[in-house]
Amino acid sequence: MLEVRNITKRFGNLVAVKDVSMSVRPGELRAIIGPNGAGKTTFFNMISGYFPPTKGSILFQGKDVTHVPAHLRVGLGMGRTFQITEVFPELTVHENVLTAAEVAARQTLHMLPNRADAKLANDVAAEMLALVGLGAKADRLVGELSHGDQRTTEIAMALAQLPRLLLLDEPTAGMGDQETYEITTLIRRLHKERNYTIVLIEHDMRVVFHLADYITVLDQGGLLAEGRPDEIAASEAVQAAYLGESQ
Amino acid sequence: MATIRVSINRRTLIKSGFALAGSQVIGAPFIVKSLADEPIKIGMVNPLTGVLSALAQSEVDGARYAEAEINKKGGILGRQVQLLVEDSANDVGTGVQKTRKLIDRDNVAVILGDVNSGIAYAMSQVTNEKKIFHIVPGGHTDPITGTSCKWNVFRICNTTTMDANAVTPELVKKFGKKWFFITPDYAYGHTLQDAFIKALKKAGGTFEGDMLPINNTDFSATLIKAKAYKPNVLLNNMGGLTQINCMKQFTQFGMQKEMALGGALFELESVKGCPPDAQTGWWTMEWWWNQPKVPEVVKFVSDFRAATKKTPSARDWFGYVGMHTVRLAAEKAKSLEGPKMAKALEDLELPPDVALQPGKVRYRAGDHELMPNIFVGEVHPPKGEPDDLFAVSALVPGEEAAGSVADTGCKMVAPA
Amino acid sequence: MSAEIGTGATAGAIGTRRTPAVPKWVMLAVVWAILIAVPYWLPLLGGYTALAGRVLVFGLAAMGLNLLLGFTGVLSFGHAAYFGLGAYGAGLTLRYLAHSTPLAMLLGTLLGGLAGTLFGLLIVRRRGVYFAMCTIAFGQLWYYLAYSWNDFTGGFDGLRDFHREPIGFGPLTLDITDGGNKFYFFLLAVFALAVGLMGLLVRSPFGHTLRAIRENERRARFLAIPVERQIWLSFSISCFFTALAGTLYALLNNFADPLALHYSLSGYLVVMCVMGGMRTFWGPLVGAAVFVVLQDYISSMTVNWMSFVGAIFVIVVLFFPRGLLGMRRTRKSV
Amino acid sequence: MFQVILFNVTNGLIIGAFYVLMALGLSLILNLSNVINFAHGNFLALGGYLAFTLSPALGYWGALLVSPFITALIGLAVERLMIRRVYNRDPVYSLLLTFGFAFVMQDAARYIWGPNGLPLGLPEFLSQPISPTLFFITWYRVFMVGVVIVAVLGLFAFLRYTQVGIRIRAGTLDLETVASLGVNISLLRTFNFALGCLLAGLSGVLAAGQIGLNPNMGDDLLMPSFIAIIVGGVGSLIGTLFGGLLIGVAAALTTVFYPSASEAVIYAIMMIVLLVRPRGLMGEEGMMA
Repeated sequence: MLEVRNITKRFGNLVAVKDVSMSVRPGELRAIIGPNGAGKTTFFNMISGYFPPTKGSILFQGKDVTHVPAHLRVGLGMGRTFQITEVFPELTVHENVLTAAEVAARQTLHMLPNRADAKLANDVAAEMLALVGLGAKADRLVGELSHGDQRTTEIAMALAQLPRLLLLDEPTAGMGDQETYEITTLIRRLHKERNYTIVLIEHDMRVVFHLADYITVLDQGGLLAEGRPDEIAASEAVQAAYLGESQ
Repeated sequence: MATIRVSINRRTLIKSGFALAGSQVIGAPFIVKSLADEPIKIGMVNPLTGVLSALAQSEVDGARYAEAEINKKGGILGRQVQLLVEDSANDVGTGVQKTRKLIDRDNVAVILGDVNSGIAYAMSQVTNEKKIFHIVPGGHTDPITGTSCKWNVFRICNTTTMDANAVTPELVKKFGKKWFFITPDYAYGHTLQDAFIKALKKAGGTFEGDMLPINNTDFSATLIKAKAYKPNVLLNNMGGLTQINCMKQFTQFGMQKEMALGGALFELESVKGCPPDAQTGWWTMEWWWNQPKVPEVVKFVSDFRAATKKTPSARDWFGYVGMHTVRLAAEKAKSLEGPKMAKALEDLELPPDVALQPGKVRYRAGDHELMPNIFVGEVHPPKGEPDDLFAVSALVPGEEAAGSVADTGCKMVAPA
Repeated sequence: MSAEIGTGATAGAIGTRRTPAVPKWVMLAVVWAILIAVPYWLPLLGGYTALAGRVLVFGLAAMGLNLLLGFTGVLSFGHAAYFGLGAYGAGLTLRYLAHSTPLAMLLGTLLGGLAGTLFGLLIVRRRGVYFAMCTIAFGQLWYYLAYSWNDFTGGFDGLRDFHREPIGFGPLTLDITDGGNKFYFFLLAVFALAVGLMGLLVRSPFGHTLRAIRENERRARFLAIPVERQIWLSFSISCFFTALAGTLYALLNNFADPLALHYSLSGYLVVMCVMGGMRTFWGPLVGAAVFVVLQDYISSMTVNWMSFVGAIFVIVVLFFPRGLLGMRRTRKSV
Repeated sequence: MFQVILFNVTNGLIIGAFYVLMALGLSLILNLSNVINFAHGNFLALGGYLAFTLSPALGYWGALLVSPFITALIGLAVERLMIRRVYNRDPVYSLLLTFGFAFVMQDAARYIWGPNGLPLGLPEFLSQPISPTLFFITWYRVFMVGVVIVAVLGLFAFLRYTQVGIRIRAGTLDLETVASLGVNISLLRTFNFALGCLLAGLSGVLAAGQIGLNPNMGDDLLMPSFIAIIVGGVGSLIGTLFGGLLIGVAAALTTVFYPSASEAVIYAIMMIVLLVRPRGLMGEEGMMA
């Protein structure tokens, strides 16, 4: 599904990511972890196409997307959410998701409302809202919702673009326990019931070990370890890296 | 500032402007009075803000003065007169809108205005459509009483052609036939320069010139050209503040040592805005206050000064004549209907206490242009009193300067 | 037709979760009824129909601008250029080409709209005040062009010697030349048609993408919305509507003058949007009505009307940033 | 002809120098506060009028020195009372605010000093041409250019060598970082606004000596300043400097061949610059986006 081959990213003299590879199979839920400054976000941004790697290549469904910019990757089937909540605050939840669905349905140039169009996008939006459990709040302004609901809206927006791969950037960032629990349950459901392929960055280890099939650990820009949750939990190198951070 | 004092005090019965708005809004439809009690409303639209505001304000002052004078003497047709002044802001759209407002809402009998010929012309389209008697006190371009003349439109100030024709012989005789023009690039400037060129060619002269943007502030580039051309006379056709700047730079560059300076109009308001060394050149005045040999003028000037604390300029006179013209036309026609007033005014001669100058002054029937004397002379720094800035050397009769009606291109069409 | 279309427009535009106390179709019926009945009630209040015509024209121009300003979140401070080009386009057509009002409106709208479309290409990457600055300066280019090109445009004095022509043939002719109620209804019909189109536009998927850009440009980009293209189209469409309003302005005055291109008019249009509520569909019309009527009254009261108009700007910005219609909505950070 | 062109180039530089002074003030405010100050032309007029009012008491030289500072003080008050409130809002508000305030200032000038043009008296020797051949260069123009040069050098030195100046420059590039270093951004912006008004006031006194005073005098100078900034490149004060000189010369040269287009030509230059080099002649990539 997603194949990252030996990518490196330099910012001037600083090497943020060096020579990291990763392979994600369809239906897999992959978590990327690592101490602060490990290069997770840079790595993630290259996958989503925010900027291209200095060296190496990225393949998505067998196609080289290394230099495809982010907004075109969406069209290829990569949906993403952001570390900082990115929604359209003065639109309703429904309008947020609907807009995403319309863009995915390539209706951005449709300048007159059209029943067929509207039905197509509306159905997708309604489905996704129901899926994430925001159906009851569909007509509220997103800006008025709780942080957790805003993050959930974001996921619904990503889903409305009908992605094959879902990239989640710290989905539980800034959340309380209850919200974290809810969003974790949602991601698990998307993964198990809907069979989405998901790649996420996450700080909260409870979430990571609860969700992930497979974990990639980065440290100081390089690949430190890769394996199933139990393998990672047992890895001394990983423990050392995290301990180093806490000193 | 005089502006506010006059316009508010006269119009408002209530102190607050907003309260007035309220009273007009609510009062207008419900209070029904007998017609005789209702004042005759005369609407004036003039650019009270913007670059022409000084000239516009003088016209308002003159009209206000006449309004008081007329009311003291019993009004028009036994009814009091009320002058409503609206600001056109030197914008055509606003001018047209205000004209419609005065006609549709305030039911004015007559419209006066505008200093800006472009706005005056646009207003005349409205007044003509509504068959309202319209006097243009101070918009100079020829077409208003020439190719675009209308049965309901009369004009007090001279055409640009008249002014040019009046001063040209004097300039040619005194200084020579090689001229350089500095002309603003809009209708007033164009018609003025064309008129000069026509008159100059008749005298066998040669010329060159620059058309400059109307709000031009720096004249050095053009003055460089002018100096290279070495003309006998440099004609400053600019208007208002722009003319003042041009005069200043002209004298700063010491050009007056090499050539004479002159032009058609250098109005009292503008002369006063110049420093003393720029108060110079040969010009026309369309009316001049210092006419010691005409008793009516002496009386008018002293009364006017007593009432307004200023010396009347040609613009004050325009406004003054405008109001009295309404009175004369209405009383002769015994009516306030546009067509009848227009008919009555044709070839009507102004009485001496309105004409305020020697000789006969009448509205010519063929083109509806007033035919006053044109005062040609030299502008100089104040002598004796601050407003003594102009020495009259010749009085050119308007009819002589205007040429025949056929020359103006006016084909008057009677009201349908 | 318009009432029907407008309903959705309001719903889509405001996007509020509140159910209004009055059903939307009732509101719209009231709005249109008020507009249609203007010639009957306005004189009773001491107004005059020409004033209402002016409100409609500026209202349409401001609503056109608001597609960009309020619905896309892009600040143009130079829309007078397209308004004025519309006016000149119509005037020039009537004067030099053909005595046909519809043709004049068509060509005027095209002139303004296409100028905006081309210029839009140059500046879609600019944002905020820089975008605004480019639009102002570009607008002034046209102002000076109209002002300098005496022979063609009439220069400072404006373009004259044209007037609106009756529309239609034979028995179906609508004579709008006298400027009375018939002309007002003609203006209203054009206004209704244009506003209907705008209503459809803001409800369309395209309209949704514009609001997404306004709300969060970065996010919109990551949704794969082609932000630059959408802003360009929005700018262009907005210019077409404003140019259409400009053609009506020329017909209203039988005149076109350079001040219709001047940036101060752009400022008036922006303040109309903000005063009425730029996040609402009808706000600009309300703003135009308030602004035109206030300016009309104040400038009759005092020559110091500029101070009052300026003070209105300042007061709106400091105290009513959401505008008259926007105040009904939740107060949040602006 | 050659001489005429040469004269006009010189002349254009003189006019351009004047645009520069005005545009630099505008540019300072734009760069640091992200506000287009529409009232800048009115601050210019204010400076001129203050000089007119003060010169009977202080003489020309006293007025020349004092009125820019009074203008700056008034600017400071305006910034504290009004403009400061809109910094963190959508730019539409700051534009409307200064636009509306420009109306109020213009009207106030008309109310206080009257609608007629007023002359500002100059010391006698300044009004003379420097020589009969260079008659179009009066001593006043030389003096004006001198003052502009001193002011511009002073400004650049100030921005380079003083702590406040360095902070202003840093704030232009990255306001957040400057704020995080503990600099009081609000005060910095106020000071910067006042500095811009100081330059406007100085331009006003100089302009008053050249073209006289009237309530609308700032309007005609505002747009060329905008163009100078766009042409020179937003964010670059040096660019503004060259932009101003460039359009001054272009306008003067146009006057030789087609005078009535002398205003339109500077807009044409702007269009060309936007087409060919959108960031302006010396603008940095990204500044305008």
